[in-house]
Amino acid sequence: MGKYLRKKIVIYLITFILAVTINFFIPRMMPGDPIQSLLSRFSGMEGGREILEEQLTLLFNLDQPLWQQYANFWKSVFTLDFGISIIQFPTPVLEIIKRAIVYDISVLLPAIILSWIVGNKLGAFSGTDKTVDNYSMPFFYFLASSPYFWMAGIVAFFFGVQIGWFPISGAYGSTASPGFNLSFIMDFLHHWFLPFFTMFLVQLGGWAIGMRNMIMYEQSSNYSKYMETLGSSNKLIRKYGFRNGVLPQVTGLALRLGRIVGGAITVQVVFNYPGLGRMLLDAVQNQDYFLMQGIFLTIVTMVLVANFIVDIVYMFIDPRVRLSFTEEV
Amino acid sequence: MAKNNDVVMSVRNLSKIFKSGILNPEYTVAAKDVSFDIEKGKIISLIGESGSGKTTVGKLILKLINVSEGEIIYKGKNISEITDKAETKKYYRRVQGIFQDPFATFNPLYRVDRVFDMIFDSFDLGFKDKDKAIRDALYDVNLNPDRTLGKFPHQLSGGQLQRLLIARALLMDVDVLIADELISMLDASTRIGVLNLLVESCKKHGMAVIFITHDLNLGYYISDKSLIMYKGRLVERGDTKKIYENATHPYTQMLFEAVPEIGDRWDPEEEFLPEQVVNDVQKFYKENEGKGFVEIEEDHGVLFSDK
Amino acid sequence: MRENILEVKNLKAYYDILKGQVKAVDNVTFNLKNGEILGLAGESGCGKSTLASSFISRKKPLKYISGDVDLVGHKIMEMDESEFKKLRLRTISLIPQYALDAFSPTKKIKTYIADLAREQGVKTDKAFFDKVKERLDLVNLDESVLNRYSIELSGGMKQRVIMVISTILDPEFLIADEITSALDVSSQRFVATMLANLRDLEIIKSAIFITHDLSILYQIADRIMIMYAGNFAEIGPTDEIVDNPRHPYTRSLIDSLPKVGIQYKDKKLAGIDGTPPHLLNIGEGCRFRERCPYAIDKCEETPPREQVAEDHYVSCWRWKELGSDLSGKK
Amino acid sequence: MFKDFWAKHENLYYALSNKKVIFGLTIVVLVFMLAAFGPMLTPYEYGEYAGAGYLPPSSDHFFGTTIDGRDVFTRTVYGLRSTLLVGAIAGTIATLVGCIIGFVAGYYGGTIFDELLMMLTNIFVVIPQLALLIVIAAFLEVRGVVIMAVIVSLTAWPWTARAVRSQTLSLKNQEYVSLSKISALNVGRILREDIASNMFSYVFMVFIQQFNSTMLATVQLEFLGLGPTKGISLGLVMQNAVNWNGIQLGMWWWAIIPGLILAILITALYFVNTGLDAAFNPRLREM
Amino acid sequence: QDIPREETLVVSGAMWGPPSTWNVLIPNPTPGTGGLVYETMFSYNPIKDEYQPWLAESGEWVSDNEYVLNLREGINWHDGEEFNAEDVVFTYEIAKEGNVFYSPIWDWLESVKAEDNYTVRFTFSEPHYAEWDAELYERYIIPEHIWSEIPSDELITKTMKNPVGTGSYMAKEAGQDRMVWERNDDWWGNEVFGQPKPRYIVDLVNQSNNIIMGMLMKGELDLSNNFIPGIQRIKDQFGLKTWYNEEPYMLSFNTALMYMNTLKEPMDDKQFRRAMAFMVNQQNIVDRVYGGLVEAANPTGLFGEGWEAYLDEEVVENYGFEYNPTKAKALLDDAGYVDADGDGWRDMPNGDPLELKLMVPSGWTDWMEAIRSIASDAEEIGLNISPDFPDVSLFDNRRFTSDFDMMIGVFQTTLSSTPFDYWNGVANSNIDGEQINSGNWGAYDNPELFEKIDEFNMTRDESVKQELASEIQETLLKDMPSVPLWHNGLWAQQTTQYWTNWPNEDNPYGIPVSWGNFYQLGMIDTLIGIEPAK
Ligand SMILES: Nc1ncnc2c1ncn2[C@@H]1O[C@H](COP(=O)(O)OP(=O)(O)OP(=O)(O)O)[C@@H](O)[C@H]1O
Ligand SMILES: Nc1ncnc2c1ncn2[C@@H]1O[C@H](COP(=O)(O)OP(=O)(O)OP(=O)(O)O)[C@@H](O)[C@H]1O
Ligand SMILES: [Mg+2]
Ligand SMILES: [Mg+2]
Repeated sequence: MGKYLRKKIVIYLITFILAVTINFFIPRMMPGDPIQSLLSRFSGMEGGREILEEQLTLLFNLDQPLWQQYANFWKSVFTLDFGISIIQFPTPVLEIIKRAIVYDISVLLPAIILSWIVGNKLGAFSGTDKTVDNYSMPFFYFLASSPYFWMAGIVAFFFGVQIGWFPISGAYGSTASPGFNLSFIMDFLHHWFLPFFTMFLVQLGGWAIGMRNMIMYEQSSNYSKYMETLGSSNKLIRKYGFRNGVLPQVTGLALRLGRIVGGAITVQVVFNYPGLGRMLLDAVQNQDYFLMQGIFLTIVTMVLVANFIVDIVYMFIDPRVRLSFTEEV
Repeated sequence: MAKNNDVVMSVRNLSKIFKSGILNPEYTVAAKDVSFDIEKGKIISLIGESGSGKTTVGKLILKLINVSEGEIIYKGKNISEITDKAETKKYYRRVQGIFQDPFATFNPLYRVDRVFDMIFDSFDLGFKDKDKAIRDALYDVNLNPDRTLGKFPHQLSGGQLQRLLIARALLMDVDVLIADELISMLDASTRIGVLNLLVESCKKHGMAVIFITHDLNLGYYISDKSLIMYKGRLVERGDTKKIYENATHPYTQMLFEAVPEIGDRWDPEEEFLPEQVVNDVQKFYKENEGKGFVEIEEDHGVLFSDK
Repeated sequence: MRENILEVKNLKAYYDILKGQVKAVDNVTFNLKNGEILGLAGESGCGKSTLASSFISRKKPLKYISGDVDLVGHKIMEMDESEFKKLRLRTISLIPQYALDAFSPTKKIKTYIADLAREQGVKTDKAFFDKVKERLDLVNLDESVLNRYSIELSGGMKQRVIMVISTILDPEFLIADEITSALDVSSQRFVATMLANLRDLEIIKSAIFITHDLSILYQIADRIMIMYAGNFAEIGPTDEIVDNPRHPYTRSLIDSLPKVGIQYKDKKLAGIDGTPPHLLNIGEGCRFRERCPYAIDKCEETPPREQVAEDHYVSCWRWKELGSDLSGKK
Repeated sequence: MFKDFWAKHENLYYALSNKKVIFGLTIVVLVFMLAAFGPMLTPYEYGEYAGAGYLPPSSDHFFGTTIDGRDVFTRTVYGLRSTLLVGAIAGTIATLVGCIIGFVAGYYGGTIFDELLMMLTNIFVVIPQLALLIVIAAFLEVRGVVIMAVIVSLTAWPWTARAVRSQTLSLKNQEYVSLSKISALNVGRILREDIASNMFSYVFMVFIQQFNSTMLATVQLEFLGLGPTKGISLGLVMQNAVNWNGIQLGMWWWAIIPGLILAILITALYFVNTGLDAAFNPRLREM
Repeated sequence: QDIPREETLVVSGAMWGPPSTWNVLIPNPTPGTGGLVYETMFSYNPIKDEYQPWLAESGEWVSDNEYVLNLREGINWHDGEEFNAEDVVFTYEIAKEGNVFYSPIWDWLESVKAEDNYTVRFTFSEPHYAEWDAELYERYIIPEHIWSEIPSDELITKTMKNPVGTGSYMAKEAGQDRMVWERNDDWWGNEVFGQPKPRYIVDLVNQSNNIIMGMLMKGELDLSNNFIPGIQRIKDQFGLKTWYNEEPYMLSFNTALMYMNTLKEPMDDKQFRRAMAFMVNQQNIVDRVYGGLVEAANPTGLFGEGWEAYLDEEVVENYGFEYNPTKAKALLDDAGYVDADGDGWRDMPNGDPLELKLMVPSGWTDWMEAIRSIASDAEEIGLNISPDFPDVSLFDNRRFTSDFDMMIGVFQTTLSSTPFDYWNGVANSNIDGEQINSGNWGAYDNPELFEKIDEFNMTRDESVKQELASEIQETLLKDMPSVPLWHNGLWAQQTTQYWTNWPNEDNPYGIPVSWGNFYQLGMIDTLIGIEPAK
């Protein structure tokens, strides 16, 4: 058990180090001189240029040897000092991230968890009933085959424009003011629904397919056969199959988190939902390196933390991992 | 230990430890301090329960895994030192194996002829006519070449495949043949045929065979010498008859008690618990502390204590 | 009390596969007496497990073709699944060939047992678990295994736990399919003796013990049935079969078994030439004829099942002629 | 001879007699034909103004026209070509890299080498793919089809590596590998004949999956404006449709069809894969 | 608590990211900060080409180099402090140290003095009249009592949340995707101009025009200042309002120009450059790419009342251009750009192959379409020009370092009161450094012209100005350093569920555009002029 955790932690640490390193090289590997091009955004603003230049040199320490720069960069990572955003000058990157991350979490977390739960249930159902399977599988495949943004477009058009049940833009109504009151929460949920629903739908397909395969496998396993032989009901056998089939799905969850977060970016773009994904794209389009670095690092950290949590959960629900961890991560 | 000129291979204090993981390695002692000689033309059965390290010893001899400690001397040379291609080839020219599962020993994508093609590709076997040589060898193992050659593995039965492998070993005319659970996949009705064949050809060619099995009866039936393994240790070694008549190690004794035999019913009154052997062995070791491996009579050694 | 727990008449069960029919159980007739352990032997692939599963579940591709099976008065081939379900574990139970793999890896043994019993309408109260513990004790297992997961158990332990589970409701009829094959000799002996004990203690009424190892059957079976390539070959009291086999196959089989104390050097055993036929789309006739030293033209026709002596039946055209020839060789 | 062929390629036989495979393959072939021959069916260039804007599908414009009068069919088929191309290249690279790494790690299973490779793989598995791709894509001055494919495959291979590794591990311990070893076959031949060829069907399935996921990843990047800077692609067609209000203006033919084709293609490939899985995996093989 | 929708104006199109700073000393604070909170001395109505005194009551040149400003009395800052001349002086003094973006004014400004509480005297070392004209409605006056507290090195890094100004609105709330303004009911202008109608203004961050379109269709937005392709198709169906009822629907905002890099062959040849002007089918771009939402550019690039006052039709008549492939061909033939090797493409006069790239940033879809159209126009006359879509950063890099053949740009060509701004952009003399960031991307070098443009800046004599203007236009048309292509629109589309009486062609009392600097260019007037729909 300890070994399992240790191995995981090492992986996460190295991943994190790698991510930070990638981050370090982001502006340093840019074609042309990114710093000059940043500065040129402030043309006509002499003072701004100077101050910005100061900021940049501080962060990049371009006069120092590379390893020194790298060390300094690490320092800034630990002090969470990602510098100042260019597009939202002069807001510190950290501040921007703090503001945006709420929206990512509020959409991603429910979408991931619910799609996982519902997808697994549906998949299990489909895997144990051939007729249902024949009709539902193509549908799940289709969901899983849809690019997030395409699904977002369709969902927006259909539910937002044609039927008009949901607003298609933003995080809350234009006249709502944030606060802990029922009307705001309702309004927030109203806006939250379509981005959530899109992510939910696409992921649902994947989980359902996975679970369906898993449960079919479990149902053909010997213990299922044995239980049947001893007269257990299909319900119990399915329950057992589900319990075991869901384990690989938990690992799958951990492994796919990274992709889901990526999918969130395009969905946020389509629904104009103000999360990190949206910000990242803005940062990329506007060459805002500091913001880019900060967001990339945040996303990586989020994924790592989430993975770690899933791993720990996994350890608790699978006696095999808890007891004998020999191979594989 | 027999010291005579007929020794073709010597296994000396052989140990194998498996290690898994680099961050926090786990060690499995698969074989520990195993020594025995292989004499020309003799059949040695290597008997033990599952996981006792039998296959490991076989694989070590076949150089499929590396030795952790100890040595295997073949023709005066430690086989661990055989590293370059040509020498390895030379070694395999004389030392061969047949594996447990005949179906798994054939690559399903190729015709069964491949096992012959491979040895003819690799070695100079000294035959003028390859095809004839193969056909002769097949006749020797009671196979009709026309009904076996050119087939895919799944078109033949386990017995047939096993015979093909024996034919392969015969063609090569090896010194030492490792036969790992050769008959475990075969049925009662076919296995004895294969066994007989193996013994005959081994006698005829002067080939030494290590016959790995967990079936006491079969081991006894075919071998001149026996090695009993228990948890990676060689606990009893020697002439098969002597071991049978004078089983000393508690594990060996237990084996003889537990083996089912027609014409000899188990005593229903006797309480038989498999867990007991662990304690028995421990007790045995404790009682005989410090003795180690002792030759209790000529050509019959027993492990009295594991330290 | 009825004499026969199980009566099987002319049972045919085939596998329907893409390429045709695998006639894995073809025309098998026998009965199982109350209180008896019937050994079922035959080589791998001869249809032993198929015969067993035809009593238990006929799932695709296995297909019931014809024949009667009477299990304590139930015509089980005609029963529908929901009715049959009620018999399971109480009347008929199985220790499967795959016993070591019959656990759900994520359930504690305790939960597993409780879930399975509850499905049969049993209250899993303290009394129930007391019984479970008693049974565990019987197979020399500590009650702590209840709180363990299957991966924490050794092969022999698993085998024993499954034995306990399968017999927990005292089934009248138990099928033990190759329960010893995967075990070390020591565990083999224990498990086999245990089965006999269960019967002696009347926890189970009678059992079919399937194996390919005649020598184990010799230890515990009251009667032995030999199958060959899906066909019934011979059935009879254990000693009869061993000492006085009437089917050429039985004979050869027994002859080819080595015994401790017999070495190649001293006495060469005779094997049986050839291999068993493929059961796919196999035709009429005695299926052993290709390998049988006594085969005659008549053997192209399927031989009838004939009585040799009390409780001893054989399926061979030439059993009468060969009778003495075959026996007493030993 | 013919029978022999099927006997040897039993898997293929099962594969081709599987309904799912047939169904999926038919669609896949149709989509590929659309990409291959579609451009011949259209008199237009993909960048050309082919007629009035806002035209719904008709015999002149099979998939209608865009807001500014370009032929959606033409754009779709050309886009499909390039998307398929990226998918094929990226899928191939990802499969190849994954296979090689998985293969090597599996073959040297248990060694430090293996551990290191697996660590690398695990690292790539947890890194959020799209975020990394966005960052990388943003760096490149020019993005052509090949470069797109390379960067997409950069994050796609680890899955394959993992799977291939465990496959190799189990194959490597097959007894026929040992037999080849003691037959003194050289490593190359063992790898080729005993391991690689037995992995073929598996790798083929992996490739299909990679093809799918790299296409999806590419289309997402294209949608974000980080696609190839030249030419046309499905992602670009859809990005245009969304950016130019295709959805709001009710021009479903513009916004929906290209995505639909892609989704259908990928769905069909899933079908093929599930069918193949059933065919290759005796346990799932349906009689 | 929710704010009442009927009293709220919901706009979009100004903000491209979450509101992050309200510091007017940097050029791009949250839109509305300037105009709604901070106010200018004058406002300017570009439609009427009229100045309106705002914080100032009046202002005039009292001599060639002195401008005296009389401020309104009785104006208070939001915090109750009195607004007076010192604040104006402070606003300029703060720039003296050269650390804010309008610091360069001190190159020609000598001093700013408060004569009394409500009078300010500006003394110029070198009066730039044209620039000053713009300065009057561009400079936001900041309160001395607040800003003087801020250390000079923090002047532009402070976000100045909750800005204190004199204006009609105050910051209420900044969200991740919006900025909410609340009306200042004590605004001094209520009596002078009338009270703005919306109690709240919600400015939404929104970059996806497709979403905007959806929101407009559903009436969720009152005013969108986004470019929304296809809006004309659904305008009537959904009752949307635009400035014009017919094409081009929108007022013009700036001029998109095709710049040619004069440092490279053959763009250094004005004959070639002129040929380029005749080659482009602007109407095609207007119709196809923009669906008629924009207008083809005037050959001089000038538009709007303020600039057109100096437009010389005669010059246009003589030297202007229009789409004419024949003419273009002739020009090229004359200059020797003919197909020498017979591959179907024209070559350089010396026989070298002629291949050019025309670049716009990747992702700017309308522009991308536009240059594809241009490329095919070029193909028609046998010229090999291929479209090139580098990413924005690369585009910028190349633009600043003159590393391109041709490109499209709009820098400094936006609607203003004086055409000097336009000319100063397209023909800025600042082309010698390593980087050019003045707008003269093609590094067009014509000192004579530069001088004329400067003169135009520094004269108050209308007839001289007119004369200079004609000469400048003539030179630009003859030399064609850049080809005016089309005028991008002042994108504005309005719904009427909540607010009506939007200004339009027939009732041009204001401009309905919420972009950063448009509040004092007619947006405040719009806020005052619209009516709740009830
Ligand atoms: N590659 C390996 N890595 C780690 N442990 C191994 C490896 N191969 C074998 N072992 C361990 O070594 C021990 C001996 O294994 P071995 O295969 O030699 O037993 P065996 O006597 O041949 O058993 P069987 O009768 O089941 O074939 C076992 O505990 C096994 O788990
Ligand atoms: N699912 C199946 N589909 C097709 N044929 C099958 C199937 N299961 C078993 N068979 C075939 O039916 C025959 C009888 O199989 P069965 O499992 O009953 O043999 P067995 O006597 O139990 O053998 P073993 O001793 O190996 O368990 C064999 O020839 C086997 O190949
Ligand atoms: Mg072994
Ligand atoms: Mg069986």
